[in-house]
Amino acid sequence: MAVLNEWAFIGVFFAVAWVFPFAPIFLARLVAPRKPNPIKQSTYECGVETVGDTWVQFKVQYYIYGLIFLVFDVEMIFLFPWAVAYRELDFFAFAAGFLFIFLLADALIYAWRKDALEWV
Amino acid sequence: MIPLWMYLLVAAALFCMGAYAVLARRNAVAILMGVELMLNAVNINLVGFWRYQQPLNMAGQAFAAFVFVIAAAEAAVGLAIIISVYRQRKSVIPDEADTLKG
Amino acid sequence: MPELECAFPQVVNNLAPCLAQGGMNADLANFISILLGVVLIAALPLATLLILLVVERKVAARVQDRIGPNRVGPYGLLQSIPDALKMMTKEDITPAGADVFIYNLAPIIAFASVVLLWAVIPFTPLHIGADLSIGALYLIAVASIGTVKIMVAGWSSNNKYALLGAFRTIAQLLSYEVPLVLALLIPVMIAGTMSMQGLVEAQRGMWFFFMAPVAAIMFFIANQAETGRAPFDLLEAESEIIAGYNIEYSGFKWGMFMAGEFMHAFTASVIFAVIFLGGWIGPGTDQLPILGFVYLGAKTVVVYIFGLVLRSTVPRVRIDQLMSFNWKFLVPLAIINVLVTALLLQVVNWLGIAPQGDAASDLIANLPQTVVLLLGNLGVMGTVSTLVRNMGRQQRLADEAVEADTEVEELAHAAAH
Amino acid sequence: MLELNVQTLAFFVFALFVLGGGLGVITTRNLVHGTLYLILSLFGVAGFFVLLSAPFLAVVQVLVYIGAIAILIVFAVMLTRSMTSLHEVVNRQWVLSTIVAVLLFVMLTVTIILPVWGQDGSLAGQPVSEVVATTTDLGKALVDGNQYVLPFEVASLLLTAAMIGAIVIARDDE
Repeated sequence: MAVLNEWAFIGVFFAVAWVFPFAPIFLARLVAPRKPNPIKQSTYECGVETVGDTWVQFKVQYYIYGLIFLVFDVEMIFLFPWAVAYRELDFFAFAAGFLFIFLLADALIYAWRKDALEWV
Repeated sequence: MIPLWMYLLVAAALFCMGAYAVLARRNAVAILMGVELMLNAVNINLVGFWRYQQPLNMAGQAFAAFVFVIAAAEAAVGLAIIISVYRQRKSVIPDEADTLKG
Repeated sequence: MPELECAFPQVVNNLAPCLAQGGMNADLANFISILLGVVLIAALPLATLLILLVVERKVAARVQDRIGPNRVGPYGLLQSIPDALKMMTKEDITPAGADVFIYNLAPIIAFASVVLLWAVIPFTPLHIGADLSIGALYLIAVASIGTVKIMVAGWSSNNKYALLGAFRTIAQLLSYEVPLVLALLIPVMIAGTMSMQGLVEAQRGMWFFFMAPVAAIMFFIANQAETGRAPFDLLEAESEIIAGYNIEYSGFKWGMFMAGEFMHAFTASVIFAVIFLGGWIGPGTDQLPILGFVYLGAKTVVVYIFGLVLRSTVPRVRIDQLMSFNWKFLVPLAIINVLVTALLLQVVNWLGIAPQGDAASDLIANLPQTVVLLLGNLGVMGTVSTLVRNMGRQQRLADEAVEADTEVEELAHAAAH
Repeated sequence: MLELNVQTLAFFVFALFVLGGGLGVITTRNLVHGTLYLILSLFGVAGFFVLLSAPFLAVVQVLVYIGAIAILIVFAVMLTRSMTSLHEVVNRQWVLSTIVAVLLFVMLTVTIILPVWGQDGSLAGQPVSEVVATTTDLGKALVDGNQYVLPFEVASLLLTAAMIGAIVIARDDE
């Protein structure tokens, strides 16, 4: 129960945290002037009318970075429990962890070789 | 505590939503989101059964961790395929990607 | 149930039982004590924010040989108040074509995601919001919510610059999260726990900064990048993407992004101080826990000022350099560092020099394993710097050769005419 | 019957997140909104994990799904511009799909409810013990030669294969 109490704290924190930024924005809404007009509301582009769709097509490189990040992020699921238990483990655990990290480093080396890490 | 069957019920509903998205949505990205929902429903079940039946055996948590890996790999490759197909055919609708030749 | 002493100093630590003793419903008492704790802890970063805004500008001004804000209050210390008032009275513009709900949601996420980090920061042996068993990962998880705010802000503004800026920012944040997490792995490995209080306790004998300097430096660099500081402030590269993802925001909504950013930089310093500089550890904290605040504060200020000076002295890097530095230097180094530390810990185990039980909080008992780890880290640093130097020299020689070639060609060209 | 306490309340809030987010995912036209609904739903699942005493998985859920997979989905949505190019939400077989999904749900509900039908609802499916394995135990199990060390390595291999495959597929080779 004590553990869940800690999480109750986090839960209340999640519920309360958004009040802190919301309150000043709400206050500002009451105080600040609001005189919208089409020119003011137009999309900001250094004084020029914006041309075409905002959602222009993006480079695939963004996706590749996201992808490599995802793989390393998922790796954390296994590496953190491994690290927490590490001091109680023997050399076999080191070997297992080494192989695990080595296989993933392989993927990074592959991406490097294929120039997938370059910002183009 | 909340009885186990309530977790299972929510998981079942989530699974069916995912299944519906996979079967009925037209956009490939939406289909992939459906798959993610289904995998999450599976994870709720795994962790639920682990907590209520075998809390000292690591099987439930370990399997849930492996499901994360599957979900990540599936999202990575699935989205890569969608991007690639879009480049070739300018479409993200699976029904229209009906030739095997690239 | 034993009688509790519910006079002033004790009641702070035992609010719930004290209220229950006064005849209140236990659940309600619990809830009130939690709510009070939440408000207190969330108010802490807000209070520091008012000081930060002045300190930031003062330090930057001093570095650049200016005076900085000096009109409001003594030495301009109250500058934040008119700033806030000004922002409050600014007109709040929502651009046409924006996704209004999401557009308004983004600044709230931006600010809240930083405040949430404070829930697991241990201030003293007794004062911590929630000592979660996975506290260190909680920090990373909440920080990763931060990428959502950028995506949401960039997308909902309906502006090409905002979207482009958001994409670049997300690419940067995602990239630098990898070395950040890999660096965090090492204190977790040494301490054998992810609880923040546990991580601090494990440093009683020796700070992790000395056991794992490579990880500490990497953590600091990655944190600078995560908070968009120092050489990594591409998030708001005015000259390239005119302030990036929050370009369409104005008034207090924009203020929330900026406040979140300032607060995040400070919070990152606190986290660094907690994880690598021993947090509240210092003489006398066992007798007088409240001293922990002072120690933690002092350590944080050192880290923070260092970051500020760095920020106002180094020029901004290019985005391709930023990405190359991360993926081709930091991440491989982080992976090697994890493996080396793992191996060294096995060596420590094998030699049997890891301090046991009470000795863990003793400086002398910790020295042998610290020496082993430190030597390993220095070895890694030495090897890496030699490698980098050699590669740099080769690169330079190659460049010079190319330059010489072109010069010869130009001369030949000129002679031909 | 169910006693009304903080935990029950939290369960219903998270269930609302999970199901509301799921509904959003399957109905919304705009895929960026869809991703936000997905985030809401997955956040609810993380809350479930906390209630089920698996805080490590809860945090990992936020880290992996909200921090990485959702971002990846948004990248893909932007790269394919699919949130603006679609007019129909569902395909031709949506009627059939609805029937299948509803039937599946009814079937699953019956299977879940039947064993506890007629019993005292508050007792059905209570945990067998209050002691729960920790993250340390998970770490030990993952590198234990008799337990999960093989899946542990295979997971790494799978991730490597997925990354290489995805890079090959997604990259512009022209």
